[in-house]
This record gives sequence, structure tokens and C-alpha cells, in this order.
Amino acid sequence: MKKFIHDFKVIKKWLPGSNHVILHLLCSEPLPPIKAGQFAEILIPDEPEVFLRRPISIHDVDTKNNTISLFVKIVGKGTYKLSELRVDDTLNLLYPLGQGFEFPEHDKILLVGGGCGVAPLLFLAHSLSQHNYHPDILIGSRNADEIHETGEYEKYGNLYLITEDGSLGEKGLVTHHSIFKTDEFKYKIVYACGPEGMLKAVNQKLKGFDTEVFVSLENTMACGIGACLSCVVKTTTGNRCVCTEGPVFNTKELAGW
Amino acid sequence: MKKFIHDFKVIKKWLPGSNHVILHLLCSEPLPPIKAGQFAEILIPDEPEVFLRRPISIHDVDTKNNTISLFVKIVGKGTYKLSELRVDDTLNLLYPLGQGFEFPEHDKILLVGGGCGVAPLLFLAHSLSQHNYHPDILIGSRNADEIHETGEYEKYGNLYLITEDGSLGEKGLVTHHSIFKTDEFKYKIVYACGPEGMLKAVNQKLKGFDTEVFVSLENTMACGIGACLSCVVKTTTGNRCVCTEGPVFNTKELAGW
Amino acid sequence: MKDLSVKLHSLELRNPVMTASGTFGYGWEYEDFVDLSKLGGIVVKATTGSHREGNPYPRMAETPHGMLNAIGLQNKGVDYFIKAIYPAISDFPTNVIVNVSGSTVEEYESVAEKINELEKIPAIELNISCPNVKEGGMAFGTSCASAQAVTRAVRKVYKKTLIVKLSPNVTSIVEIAKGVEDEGADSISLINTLLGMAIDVEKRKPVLSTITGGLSGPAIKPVALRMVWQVSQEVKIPVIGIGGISNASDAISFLLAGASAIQVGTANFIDPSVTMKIVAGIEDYLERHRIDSVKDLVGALDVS
Amino acid sequence: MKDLSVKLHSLELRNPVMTASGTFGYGWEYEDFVDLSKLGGIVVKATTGSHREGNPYPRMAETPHGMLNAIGLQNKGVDYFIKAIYPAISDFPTNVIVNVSGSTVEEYESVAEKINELEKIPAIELNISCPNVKEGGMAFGTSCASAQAVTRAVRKVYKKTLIVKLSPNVTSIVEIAKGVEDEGADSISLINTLLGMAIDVEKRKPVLSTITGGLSGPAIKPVALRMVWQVSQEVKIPVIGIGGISNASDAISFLLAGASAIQVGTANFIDPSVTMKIVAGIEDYLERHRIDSVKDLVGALDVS
Ligand SMILES: Cc1cc2nc3c(=O)[nH]c(=O)nc-3n(C[C@H](O)[C@H](O)[C@H](O)COP(=O)(O)OP(=O)(O)OC[C@H]3O[C@@H](n4cnc5c(N)ncnc54)[C@H](O)[C@@H]3O)c2cc1C
Ligand SMILES: Cc1cc2nc3c(=O)[nH]c(=O)nc-3n(C[C@H](O)[C@H](O)[C@H](O)COP(=O)(O)OP(=O)(O)OC[C@H]3O[C@@H](n4cnc5c(N)ncnc54)[C@H](O)[C@@H]3O)c2cc1C
Ligand SMILES: Cc1cc2nc3c(=O)[nH]c(=O)nc-3n(C[C@H](O)[C@H](O)[C@H](O)COP(=O)(O)O)c2cc1C
Ligand SMILES: Cc1cc2nc3c(=O)[nH]c(=O)nc-3n(C[C@H](O)[C@H](O)[C@H](O)COP(=O)(O)O)c2cc1C
Ligand code: FES
Ligand code: FES
Repeated sequence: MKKFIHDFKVIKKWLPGSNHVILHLLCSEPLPPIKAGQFAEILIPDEPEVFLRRPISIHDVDTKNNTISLFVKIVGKGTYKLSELRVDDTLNLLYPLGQGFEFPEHDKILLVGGGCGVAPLLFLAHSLSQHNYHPDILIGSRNADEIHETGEYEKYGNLYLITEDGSLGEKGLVTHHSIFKTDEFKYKIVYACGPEGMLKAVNQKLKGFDTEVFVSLENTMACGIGACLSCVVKTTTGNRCVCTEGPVFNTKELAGW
Repeated sequence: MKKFIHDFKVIKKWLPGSNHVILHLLCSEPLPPIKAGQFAEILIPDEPEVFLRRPISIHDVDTKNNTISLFVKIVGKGTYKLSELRVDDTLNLLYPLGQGFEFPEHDKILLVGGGCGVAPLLFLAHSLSQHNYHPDILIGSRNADEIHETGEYEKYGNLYLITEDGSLGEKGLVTHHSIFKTDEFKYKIVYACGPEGMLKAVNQKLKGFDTEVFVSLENTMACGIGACLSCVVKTTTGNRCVCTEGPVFNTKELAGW
Repeated sequence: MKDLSVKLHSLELRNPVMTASGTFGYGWEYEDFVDLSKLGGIVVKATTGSHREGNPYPRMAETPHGMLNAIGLQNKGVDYFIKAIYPAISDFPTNVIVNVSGSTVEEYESVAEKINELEKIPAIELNISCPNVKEGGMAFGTSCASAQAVTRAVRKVYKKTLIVKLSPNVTSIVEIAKGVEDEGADSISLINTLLGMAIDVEKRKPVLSTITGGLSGPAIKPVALRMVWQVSQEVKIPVIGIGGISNASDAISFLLAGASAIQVGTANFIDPSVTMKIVAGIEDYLERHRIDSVKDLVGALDVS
Repeated sequence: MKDLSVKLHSLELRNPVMTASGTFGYGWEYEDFVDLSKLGGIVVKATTGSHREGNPYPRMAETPHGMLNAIGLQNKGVDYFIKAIYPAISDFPTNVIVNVSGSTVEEYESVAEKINELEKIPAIELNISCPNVKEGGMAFGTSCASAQAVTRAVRKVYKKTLIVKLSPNVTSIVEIAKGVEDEGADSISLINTLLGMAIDVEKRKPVLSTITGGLSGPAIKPVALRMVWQVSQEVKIPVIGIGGISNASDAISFLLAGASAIQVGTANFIDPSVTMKIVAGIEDYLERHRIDSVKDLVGALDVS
């Protein structure tokens, strides 16, 4: 897929909960085709402590209005700076990067998101729904403060929630959710995004099942386009770049999973 | 004099002409005593290409309102960033630095400013006037576009102008101004600020006269407080720091002038 | 029109702007952003005798105005390169130069010998300066005797333009530069990365799996510029300047310091189209300064 | 209350935060911003056998996240120091360490011998690594034999804590560190500046009057950290980490890498009160990580 470097204008920004920011960005050019699971490398403006671009998933795309949105957890200097942007500020994106999710042949789909890794799931649910799929969606988090936009997800599928402190939905870790009850588990495909520990736990949980598990990885990146080889993950066929061959992988291919 | 690091708030900013910015800054603490000719080391915010603070003269002080002003020529990244500041932005200053001008015993004073070097002259005229001196003021510049705030200077003394293209006042270089006519030159003290070439020309011009010439130098600086020894100028008594022993020097002390 | 062409021994470049090995992939990664026909050349990834997986993840750390990498020469080996990659890149409308690496003199020699057969590859860059492999790599570049030994062996089998890429992690870069010149190098490129390290204090662990790695980016530019200046005073063969170049003004600094051409590395990651801006910026500089040929900038630093 | 104290041979520091020579004047320049009684120590400017004017202006250039300096050891000489400066600083409520420089072994020796007589100076730092003087300086620090020769001569006449400050412009920092340890150094500090260069492309001139100068600041931190890590693995005497330290997290990196104390240099120029923030930040880190003594951080990097 052809990649672009475009300037976007911040048209809306809000700070849901205490450490997230959601940005709506208007592209200065017509948006190119973007697939769910793809990401952008963002140039962080005016921040002396940040040198490299930062990879952030495309959270949703609104082709009619030529906008995209980002869902960012504030974890360091770069993401903090993103949370400080004001409406009308400009942001430079290198995108769309990576392979994104492949659509399956059947409709027994579960999307699982944990913590901030949830970012690409909204666009995935949105895309699946546009193609007449009916995914179920499970979002897990530490507490209610970290779960946002539930109304958005509900547009595209049944939404299940779980929090570690029980403040929203069931109580426990994602893999404790009743959806994973052995005798009732009905999904053929699971798409999961979130912290690596959670992804591994989900994958372990489904080892005995006839289910394919796809995960979106978040290795640190320098270039985002396959040039630097920083972002590799060990697969059954050797080191492969998360930026160009991922970020989405079938866990069958991942060595040591 | 005791030095401080204070945050200032931009309360007014304007861009007179095409490559200058004037900033009015409100101090977050009561302003300490500041002498004309002293300067501040300014932390340039959010500019990855600027590492060190930038030395900028105190252009004027308004003790009643607890504000100072700066007059900055945009020549590079740091000064450009200053011109991009918005009202309510914060600026961090290390100040007041250097020795400033000494008040003379008599009242035959000429202030000479060239180009952007004019910055400290307004505060000097202001201070002299507060102490009942009546300086004459000569400002030279490339063209009318580079001469600003003439009304301010006129409050404190007679103002003479000269521009290289004759677009304001007399035509020529500063030293061509009729004020320097040999037979009429009456000043015992000249305070000059501006590009080094101009300062040297003024000094040369007055070599035969019974006049003391004080100049304000603009050597590049790292620390601004006498610690790094970057900013030295060669004097008759060896290398001396412009930041702590200047920026104002009697040209008699400067080697090779 | 200004004349931007330069020559490195018998290698003609349409302009002095090349891309640095390991930062530009095989070139196709950048095709959406760079018109390859407007580049002086591209130096492709390190190629070794056989397949290498490189070092474990994490291999990268951000530092102030720079980055550390510990890729460790991941590549599929020279035979795969010849079979699967060369056909895809041999018709690129620019000079394609292969960066040759190894763990033993024999490995360098055998890779160079194989690349020598590739008609469309006009030059190789001998990487005796990679800090990211346990055996060989940088070790060759940090002693004059071993730098000379590799160069000598490769010179025997490689008939086209031989560039030797030096390591900055040495006491006297000039000594090594002269050493490889004596062994028949046609050009010298410098610098490779400085050996550095980063620590995650919260985890109390090194950021890189290899503990140390190679520092690149604007942070190293002053050191690179100094070494280019020192070396170009002392050797007769053309020098290629590398290290932190991010804009036309950086590139011109290296030319003035004595480099006949330059390579852009880490800056490609921040702006994949940066090389195009650098070419345009050099042309603009020549216009503004009324200089007809970029060759007149080479070594034109005024130190009076 | 956490225990921040550390020991460098027989020199006791109330905390590991010192200031680097040439960046903190004689201490009084910072009295409006720093409570000297809260510093581990200050290393004052280089002192030589006789008065030196240093290099001509310009002596400083800004670089990406760093600066080049070419001060050239400007100072009034050891006798003036003893007569006019020592009385003013000898009662500072912290350790005052003198940075000793010279052009010949005899000069180092004679300065050290004179400083040895000053009761209130508990240690000297031997600067065999200044890149900014033609004769001597860095040359002593870039060969093991000459580094050893200076250390040996000074060790004979200097009876208190002897710190030797190393140059990073070498192929093997470990070799030189072990060399000076063998000659009786009580501690090693590193790094001094990397040799670098900057060019004003519009004027086509070097920015510094001396063409090349010493690079300092965050840009060099990864190199400094790597050298501290390498050296502290190989010597038994305590190491002092220097290079780009600008905040508590940087300081802790150096401690984890093996430094028993650190020095803050260039960062003082950007925030004259930075050392106070670093001391507070180290204390906060110990609190958060439930560590009682800063000594437990030294070399505690987890490389498993
Ligand atoms: C393909 C991809 C898609 C991503 N999508 C999103 C997204 O949609 N929303 C979102 O909030 N984040 C996303 N991330 C993660 C995001 O890139 C990092 O959080 C961000 O780069 C951190 O930058 P910073 O400057 O704020 O943190 P820094 O100041 O650089 O680091 C802060 C801390 O975070 C750690 N850290 C930084 N980057 C990573 C990483 N990639 N993996 C693990 N630890 C890291 C650092 O080690 C450090 O401890 C994605 C990452 C990838 C690779
Ligand atoms: C004591 C003192 C008082 C000053 N007062 C004022 C003032 O009131 N208003 C004002 O506009 N400027 C003043 N200056 C000059 C001002 O400090 C510089 O213009 C500024 O630092 C340039 O920063 P920059 O980042 O914009 O330029 P850079 O991007 O750093 O440099 C742009 C160009 O300017 C040159 N340059 C930078 N600094 C200097 C310098 N100090 N002398 C000569 N050339 C330089 C550089 O070599 C380069 O060619 C003063 C300087 C000193 C030392
Ligand atoms: C991710 C990465 C990989 C690199 N791989 C190689 C390599 O394979 N061979 C080589 O000679 N140099 C390699 N280098 C060094 C660069 O070619 C260049 O010499 C160095 O990065 C300095 O230039 P820069 O500051 O412009 O990046 C690599 C650098 C980076 C950042
Ligand atoms: C302006 C300046 C002057 C210096 N003078 C000396 C000196 O006289 N003696 C010395 O041993 N080191 C000197 N240094 C080196 C510093 O002490 C320190 O080793 C180096 O700057 C790296 O630390 P930093 O990155 O924290 O500045 C000087 C550094 C600077 C920036
Ligand atoms: S981030 Fe550079 S190859 Fe993936
Ligand atoms: S700027 Fe540091 S001594 Fe003057």
C-alpha cells in the first residue's frame, strides 16, 4: 500500500479519564485507503526530548469527513506532548503503515482489547461491521476510568467489559471473563490488542481450542517502514519486522508463544 | 547583584517591522533591582534545535507593573521561537546579569544605537532621565522598517535618526551623522550599542576627542554567569568575561580597539 | 543549472548525496518518498557470507538527538542477496553500493569476490566498523593492522571502487585512514556509529539486549565532522562524510570540511524524504553563493 | 531519611552529586542558585603551573543537545590560586577539589605538590584529557604510557585522594583506566569532552578559533555511560561518572552502570540550580524503590 507523509489539523481533542487523549485529525490531503490495524509514525512537534517519530494506531477513520482519530495513553514525553496539543495545531503523520488485520471467511469473531492496546479495535469493529460481520467485543481494563467510548463499540457489536477492580462489567483480568468459559467458547477467530502479557495470556487460554488468535504487537520502532530492523519479533521463520510484516501476527507464527 | 531564575508571563507581544519582536513580560515574583545595560539568559521553550539559553538585553523595566520588555531581532532559531510566543505563554529568565552602564558625573551624554543593538538603549535613556540626565540619542539603521518606538525614546531625550537608504532621518551610516561633525561634537560620554563593526567605527571616529566611549558587547555565551569562560573579550589586562565584567566596557580597556 | 556531480575514484555520482547503510533498507522501502534517480547513490544493508539473524530484541534506544542500535548485521547472506535482491535493485536509476561485512578476513574476501561479479554494482563499502557483533566487525576497524589486513585481502579480489568505512571508536582515525589508503582503498567513508549505552532506570536494566550499541544521529555530528576534517587533510583519496546529517547545511559542513560526498542515515527515519530536501538545499546554496560546481565546496573551509 | 553518602577512597561525600571542572567556576558563581552545603563536592577550574590566557574568542559553539568548547585552560596559575582563590573557597561547606592541568609531567607534578599543602583541599583531579591545548593535555590521556607517567609522578608528591580524569578519545578506555590504577590513582573520573568540530556554512569558517573543540552535554551521555560501564567492570577503585548528566534519572543511570559518584557539567549552564534537583531526585528515587542507601545503586544494573 502506498505510504504518505501528510499534515493533519487537530479539530477535536479530549482527555477521557486521567491518562488518555483522543485526537480527531483532519487531513490536509484526501485520505488514502487505510486498513484496520495499520498505524502511523507521528512526528512529535516542539519537544526537545523526543527525537524519533512515535508509532500510534489508527483508532478510527471517517472517510466522509476526511478525518482519522487516535487514542493515546500518556506514558512518556511524546504521548504527553500529544495530550498538550490544541485545536488547530498541526501534526505530521507518516502512514498508513503495517499490514493490518485480515478479514476472515466466517463470522465467529471476538475482538479482545486490554488497557490502551484497545486503540486499533474500534476501527476494526467499524470495518468488520461495514463488511457485514458481527463481532463480539471484550474490553478489559484496570478500572472504569480506563474504559472509554463504549457507545462507539456498541454500534458495531455486542460489548462485554471486565475490570480488575470490578468497577465496570465483570471483575478480574481479561482472561477471567466468562466469555472464555471452555464449554461455551464459540469463536473461530480472536483479534487481540493490548499489553504483551495480556496477549500471551489470551493466547495460552485458547491453546486447546480450534481458534486462530491474531495479536497486534507494539515493539519499539525507529523508522516504521522496514528500513532499520529495530522492531523485530522472533517468529518460527526467523526475525521479522513488526512494522512491515505486522503489527498483526497470527500467534502460530510467533516463536515462544 | 543577586541573580534570579524567574518565570515570566507574556502579556503583550508585537512584531514591529519585518524581523523584530517586542515582548512585554510580567514577572511571577517581585522584580529585583535591574540596571540599564544588564541582560537576561532566556530559556527558549520547546525548540529542539536550541540547547543553550539566549542572552537578551533588558529593553525596559516598569517597576510599577512588575514587567520588563525585550526587543529582539529575529536572526535564528531561538529568536524566531521568541517571536512565535503567544500571550499567556511562560518564559524562564536567568537575570539580571552583567554590570550594566555606570552613570557619569556630568550631563554631556550621547547614546548611539545601531540596528538591533539598540535594545538596551531605551532602558538606559529611561534610567538616565529618572536620574535627571538629559541624553541625546542617535539611532541608525538600514532603513525605516528597522527603527521602532521613536516616541518612547523622545520621552527621555532629543532623538536623531539616520538610515542607510535615507528613508528616515539623515542618510548614511551612523558615523556619517552630522552629530559627529568635528567642530560641533560636545559630548563627554558616548554609550553605544550595536553590531561590533559599528561600535568600532564610532570609537575610531571619536579617537581624537576628549570623550569616553562605552560599548555593549554581544559575544556568544553559554552560562551568562562567569562560569564557562566562553564569552571573553581581549582587554588591556587580558581576557575578560563579557557576561560578568561587561557587557559594557570602556573602549580604552579593549585590546585592539 | 549548477553542477552537482562528484567523483569517488572511478565512481560517478550525479550529486554528493547518498544514503547510509542500514538506514535505507534496499531502497524500495523509500520509493514512496524518494525519487531514486535524484540520489547520488544508495548504500544497501550490510551483507555477510551467510544468513544472520542479528541480535535479540530490543535493538534500539532513543537518546538525546540520537539513537542507539544493536541490529547486529541481520541479513540473508550474500548468496541470497545475489539471487533474490540484486535482480530487484540492479535497475535502480542510481548507484547501488553494497556494504560488505564479516567476522573473518576470509568472509569479507569471499563476499567481496562474489559482489565483484555483479555488473550493476559499481562499488562496495567495506564495513570494518560495526560495533554490534561479537566477533569481527568493529574489531577490524579499531586496529590499524587488522584494518589493513582486511583491506589488503579484499583489494586483491575486488576490482571496482573500494570504499572502506571507518570506526570512530579509535584514538587516531588518521592513522587508520592512511593505513587503508596504503592498502589500495579508493575512498574512505566515515563515521560509523560511536559505541554507547542506555539504561532504563525504573527497570534497572540496559535498554538494549546487547547492553551497548551504536550511537547515530545529530548528537554525533560534531565528532564526525572533526574526523572528516582530520582525515581529509591527510589522505589523497576522496572521503565520504557520514554522521548526523539532517539537512543541507549539515551536508555542506561536511563538504567544506573535505568530504567529496556524504551519506544520510538516521535522518531518513524522521523524514523519509529528507535526502530530496538536502539535494535541493545544496543546489540552493550554490545559487545563493554563486558557486558553479559543488566540487568547489569540497575542502573549501576557510581556516585563515 | 535515605543515606546518600558515598566514599571515594578516603574522600567522604555527603551525596554522589558533584560539579564538573570548568562548568561551575570556583563555586561562588552559583551561590544564588545552589546551596553548596547540599553538594557532594565541587571540582573547580583547571589550575596550571602559571597564568594562561586560553584560546582566542570564539571558544564556544552550540551543537544538537550539546556544545563545543575551546576555552584552553584559562586560569591565573597555581600560585595565584593559592594566594587569592583558596582563601575565598576553603571554607565552603562542601568538598573542594582542584582540577590539575599542565603541559609537561613536571608541571603536573609541581602543581600537585603545591596543592598538596592546602589543608582544606581533600583531593585533586588530574586532567590528562583536555582537548583544547596544543601541547600536553589530551595527549597525556590518549596513550597509556603517558597517562601512567603523569599519574606516577603526581602520585609521588600528592598524598591525599588522587582522581585521574580520562579522555574518551581513545580506542580502549579500559586499558588506560587500568594503567592509571596500577600507578596508584585512588579514583577515576570520566569522561572529559569528545573532540568535535562545527562549521558556519554561510561564512564557510569553523565556528571555533581553534577549529576543533571539546563536545559536552546530553549528546555525549550514551558514550560516557558506556565507558563508565566498561571501566567499572575492570577496575577496583571507585569511578566517577561524567557526561551529559542533566537530571536525576541520568545520574542514576551512571550509578547503576558502576559510578560511585557523578559530576554535572554543561547542564549547570541551562539550569544553574540543576544539581539541587538531582540530589532531590535521587532521594525520591530511593524512596520510591525502597532502597536505603545510594551505595546499593552503584553497579546494580541487572544484565541477566
Ligand atoms: C504499531 C504500534 C501501535 C501503537 N499504537 C498505540 C496507540 O494507538 N495508542 C497508544 O497510546 N500507544 C500505542 N503504541 C505505543 C506507543 O507507540 C508508545 O506508548 C509511545 O511510543 C511512547 O512514547 P512516549 O514518548 O510517550 O514514551 P517514552 O518517553 O519514549 O517512554 C516512556 C516509557 O514507555 C516505554 N515505551 C515506549 N514505547 C514503548 C513501546 N512501543 N512498547 C513498550 N514500551 C514502550 C519506554 O520504555 C518508557 O519506559 C503503539 C506502538 C506500536 C509499535
Ligand atoms: C549581552 C547580550 C545582549 C544581547 N541583547 C540582545 C537584544 O536585546 N536583542 C537581540 O535581538 N539580540 C541580543 N543579543 C544577541 C542575541 O543573543 C543573539 O541574536 C541570539 O542569541 C541569537 O540566537 P538565535 O537562536 O536566534 O540564533 P542562532 O540560530 O543561534 O544563530 C543565528 C546566527 O546568528 C549568529 N549569532 C548568534 N548569536 C550571536 C551573537 N551573540 N553574536 C553574534 N552573532 C551571533 C550565529 O552565528 C548565526 O549566524 C544579545 C547578546 C548578548 C551577548
Ligand atoms: C539502524 C542502523 C543500522 C545500521 N546498519 C549499518 C550497517 O549494516 N552497516 C554499516 O556500515 N553501517 C550501519 N549503520 C551506520 C550508518 O550507516 C551510519 O554510519 C551511522 O548511523 C552514522 O550516520 P547517521 O548519524 O546519519 O545515522 C547503521 C545505523 C543505524 C542507525
Ligand atoms: C566550558 C567547559 C569548560 C571545561 N573545562 C574543563 C577543565 O578545565 N578541566 C576539565 O577537566 N574538564 C573541563 N571540562 C569538561 C567537563 O568537566 C566535563 O568533563 C565535560 O563537559 C562532560 O560533562 P558534561 O557533559 O556534563 O558537561 C569543561 C567543559 C566545559 C563545557
Ligand atoms: S521500525 Fe524500522 S524496520 Fe521496523
Ligand atoms: S558566558 Fe559563561 S563565562 Fe560568560
